[in-house]
Amino acid sequence: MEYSEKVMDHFMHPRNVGEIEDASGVGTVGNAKCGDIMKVYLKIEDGIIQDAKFKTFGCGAAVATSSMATELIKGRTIEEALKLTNKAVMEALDGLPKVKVHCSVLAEEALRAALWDYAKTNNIKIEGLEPPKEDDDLDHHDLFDEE
Amino acid sequence: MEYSEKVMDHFMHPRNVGEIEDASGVGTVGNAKCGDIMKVYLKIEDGIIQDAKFKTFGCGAAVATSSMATELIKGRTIEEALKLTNKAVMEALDGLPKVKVHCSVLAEEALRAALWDYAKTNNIKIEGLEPPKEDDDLDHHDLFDEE
Amino acid sequence: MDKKIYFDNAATTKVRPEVYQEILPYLDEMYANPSSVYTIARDSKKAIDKAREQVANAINATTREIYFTSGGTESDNWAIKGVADAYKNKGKHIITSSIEHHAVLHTCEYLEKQGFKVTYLPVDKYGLINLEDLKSAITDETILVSIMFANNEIGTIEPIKEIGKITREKGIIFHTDAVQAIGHVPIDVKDMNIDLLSMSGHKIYGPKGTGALYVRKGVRITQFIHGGAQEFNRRGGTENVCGIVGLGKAIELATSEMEEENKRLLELRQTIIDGILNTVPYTHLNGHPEQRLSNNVNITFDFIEGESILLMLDFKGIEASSGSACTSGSLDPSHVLLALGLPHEKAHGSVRITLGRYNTKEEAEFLLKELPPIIERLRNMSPLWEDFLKSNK
Amino acid sequence: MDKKIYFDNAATTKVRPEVYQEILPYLDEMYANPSSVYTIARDSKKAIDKAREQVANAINATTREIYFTSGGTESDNWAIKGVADAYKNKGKHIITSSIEHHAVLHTCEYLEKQGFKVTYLPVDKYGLINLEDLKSAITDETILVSIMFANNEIGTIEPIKEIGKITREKGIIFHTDAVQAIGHVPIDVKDMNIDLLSMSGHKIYGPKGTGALYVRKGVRITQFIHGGAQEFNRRGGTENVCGIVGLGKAIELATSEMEEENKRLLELRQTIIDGILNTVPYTHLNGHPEQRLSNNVNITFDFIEGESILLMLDFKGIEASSGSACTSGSLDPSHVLLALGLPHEKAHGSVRITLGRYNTKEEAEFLLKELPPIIERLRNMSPLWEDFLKSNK
Ligand SMILES: Cc1ncc(COP(=O)(O)O)c(C=O)c1O
Ligand SMILES: Cc1ncc(COP(=O)(O)O)c(C=O)c1O
Repeated sequence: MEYSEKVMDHFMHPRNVGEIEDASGVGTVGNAKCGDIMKVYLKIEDGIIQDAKFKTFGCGAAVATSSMATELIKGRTIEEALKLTNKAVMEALDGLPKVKVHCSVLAEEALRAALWDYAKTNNIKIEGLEPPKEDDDLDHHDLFDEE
Repeated sequence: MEYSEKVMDHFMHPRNVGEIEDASGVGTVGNAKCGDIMKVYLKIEDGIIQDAKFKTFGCGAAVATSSMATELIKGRTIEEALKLTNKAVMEALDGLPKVKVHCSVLAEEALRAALWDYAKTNNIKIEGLEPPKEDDDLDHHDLFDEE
Repeated sequence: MDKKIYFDNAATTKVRPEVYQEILPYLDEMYANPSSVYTIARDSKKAIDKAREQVANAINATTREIYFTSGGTESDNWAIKGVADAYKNKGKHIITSSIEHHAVLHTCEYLEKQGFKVTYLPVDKYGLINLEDLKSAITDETILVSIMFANNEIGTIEPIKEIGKITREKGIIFHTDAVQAIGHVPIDVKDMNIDLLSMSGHKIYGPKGTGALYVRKGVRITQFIHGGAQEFNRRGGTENVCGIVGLGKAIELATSEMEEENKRLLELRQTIIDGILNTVPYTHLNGHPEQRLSNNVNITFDFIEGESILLMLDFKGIEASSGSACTSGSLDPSHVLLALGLPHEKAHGSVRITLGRYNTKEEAEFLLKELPPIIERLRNMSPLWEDFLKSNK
Repeated sequence: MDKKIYFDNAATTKVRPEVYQEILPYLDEMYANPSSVYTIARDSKKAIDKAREQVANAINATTREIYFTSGGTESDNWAIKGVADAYKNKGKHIITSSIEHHAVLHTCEYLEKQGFKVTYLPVDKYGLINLEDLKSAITDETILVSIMFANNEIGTIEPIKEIGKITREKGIIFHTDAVQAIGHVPIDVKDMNIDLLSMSGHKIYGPKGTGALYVRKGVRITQFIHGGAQEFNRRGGTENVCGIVGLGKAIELATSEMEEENKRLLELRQTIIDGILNTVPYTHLNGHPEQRLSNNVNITFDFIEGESILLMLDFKGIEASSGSACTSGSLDPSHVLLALGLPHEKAHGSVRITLGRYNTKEEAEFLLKELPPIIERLRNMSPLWEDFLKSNK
């Protein structure tokens, strides 16, 4: 396992760990079978993400991507947040080992799940936002097993 | 390959190398396919082996067993010479590696072939002496290949 | 502590100085090919003969029954594939357990694709197979039983002698993967009725890439690596002389020092197990409490994930391993922990600490001091812990 | 000369100091298992990555195409059995040559027992296969051609690029055993259309028990040693880190110094060949006069047997090998020499002298001085020589 310094920094000193009591939206993705569960809390006001927090059960990369993803969307508009891809999270972390790419996907999905929750609660429609998948288990399996 | 000191001594300083011009009996055994050919010359007078010489194409053990076998029968009666077994030759050499046991068999056979030649030439019958096998090729093959 | 603390001795060990010293000449001046005829080649050959004797003595076998290989994995592959091929006309059924090392499991899965039938015996919550299960799994078609001597993750020691009794009575070949047991448990292949036994060098302070397979005289086995006449015509390839010498020395030392070293390790092991279970809540010992390797600690920390624990331990200079499969490419946690009945999240949250001859009491105490705050910190980050606390309110 | 003169570099070589130095840390402090997660394991992993790059560069492959093994023999076994299994639905015919190393020949013989059909191409008196023979041996059933790059006994270099052209055109997999060629002949797997290539460490001043297999991306191959996820999930077993590091360094040095070293060896080789043929009557060079390895001398001495020559050379401190099979258990002489058409007694009377980086001109001269009296002495002991002299009278 070889993590970049950035990943190790965000793992050892994760930003935005915690809960938001009166969150505008909360999203949980992943499952214990995969070994990664991410929960993202968002505080949204006037279409702007005022605050973001997370809790993560998972490996070093899972914690680091949660930390980086929440960091990247704080202060952004919903539209900007929607544009955040797992690739952008990875790049901001100076890359991830191949077997850990799925963690960045999970971070992206956790964010979208929280936004979906916000939209549902407030009965609004966010352009381009899909409902979170029920169980994305199969998506992430055997990414590594070539041929 | 691990030869005893005795074997190495008889290989590096073989006794009785050569021919006997007016030999009473000459025997050749082995073949090039096996990698060993032994030729034994005997000088027999009054039923006693007065002299023995050999020529050998073969490995270290082949030379050493030829040397030892000729040495052991010089001065002996025909009956005594007939009792010389390959085991006795091996023991006199402090043993042979397993894959070389066939060389001592060959030495015994060369001796008997020479005695047979002597008996035939002189039209006498030597009790307990069998005619030499025509081609003992198959006898010695794959001694090592267990199972 | 400035120094690293190595608590992963089941993964591999440091070559010990006695072995290192014995090896060096064979990496240097004593380089002759043991198959050659000239004088210096005899030294290489003698060195191999000596190592074969050391290995044979360690398990009460004869030298003619010991074959050197490139490691525990090759030994397992050869044993299982070799026996399967040699006896396939008698039957095509193999019995193994669900907690074997991948060297055994993946080999069995491969044989399934080749038309063999494999029964994977379940284990109880301690990781023990049930002898009645074994007996009733045996059919007329069964040719081989392969059950590991001791498990590499949870340290559970299987009832090898009892298995040997059953298989010998039924006339079935018995192979055991003893890679983790060698040097920790007394092994007597005759007394235990073991037909084949796999060993590895690098778990007992020998070099990596060395192993041996014991094959009882009389057991047929198809060759696995075809080539030259090395290893009694049974395993081709120029001998890894230096590795073989190291394996021989390592196994000799490991068995001769076993009793004393086990005492020391047992104490250390118990200090760590009790220390963790008593100070950190929601922790559980995996594997059998007594019938376990003297060097194995395996503990589940509820609500958190193993790799995270390892990384934080690593930051403190402590090196261990986990049942979380984050590194292996697959996302499934350890098949061993799952076989014990652990749910996925508990399997993901397990940490293995395996002790060795260089570990000290001070190191154990350092671990016990550093671990609790790490666990707390990770739990505070965990949504599962949050859920648990809320549901308990 | 007091010192031993080692003229058996095709059998094995001494680990060179640069390799030895590079290896040592991995036998000592850098012992971590490369699969582990903690910091120190990264050093082991990086060391393997570096070695993989060194090997890949040596033959113009990519790192993803290089798999480490326990030696040339395992590489040959894996290549041939692995391809045979992966493509058996396409066909069950394999083509090889009659002068391959036993690692290839015995593997093919094993596959014949498993229902494959194998064609063993003959060679001409120099040991070269005939390309027309190859073409006409190919059928719709042919899945694999395995022809060695250079022969270990007679040094003949086969027309690899031409073979690669034929097999690629026909869509047949091409494996070559390059154990003796590496470091002596430039190898470019892309340019030569090679699909699989076997290497070994201990023939190029690297450690014994190390090898590699190149498998071109896109070629299917069934796993041979099942187990952990090492080697891109293709070859289980804890990595022989020290061996792998040594192989990488050895192959890098061998290829970078090849041109210069070949010049030196060629001169030495020619001195010896000419020296023997010109001073000892009834001698013949075996193998191709030009298309041969720069380090190989193989000569038949009529009327006498090889082991005897070796023993007498050994007595003078000169170490060489022979085509006589006295040591191998079988009594048949070298299958390679027989395949050239040599009668048994000539095959038994051949001596192989293989040069290496530590051999000097002085050593060659010493050999040329010591050899003729040995030959004369043995001939005087030989009944074949006696017969020859008598028949010529
Ligand atoms: C129980 C068990 N079997 C087999 C192996 C494989 O041994 P090696 O790494 O020598 O191939 C290991 C260790 O990796 C093991 O713990
Ligand atoms: C041509 C050839 N192939 C294969 C091998 C086997 O290699 P190893 O000794 O590394 O198993 C050798 C040497 O023994 C060889 O010369």
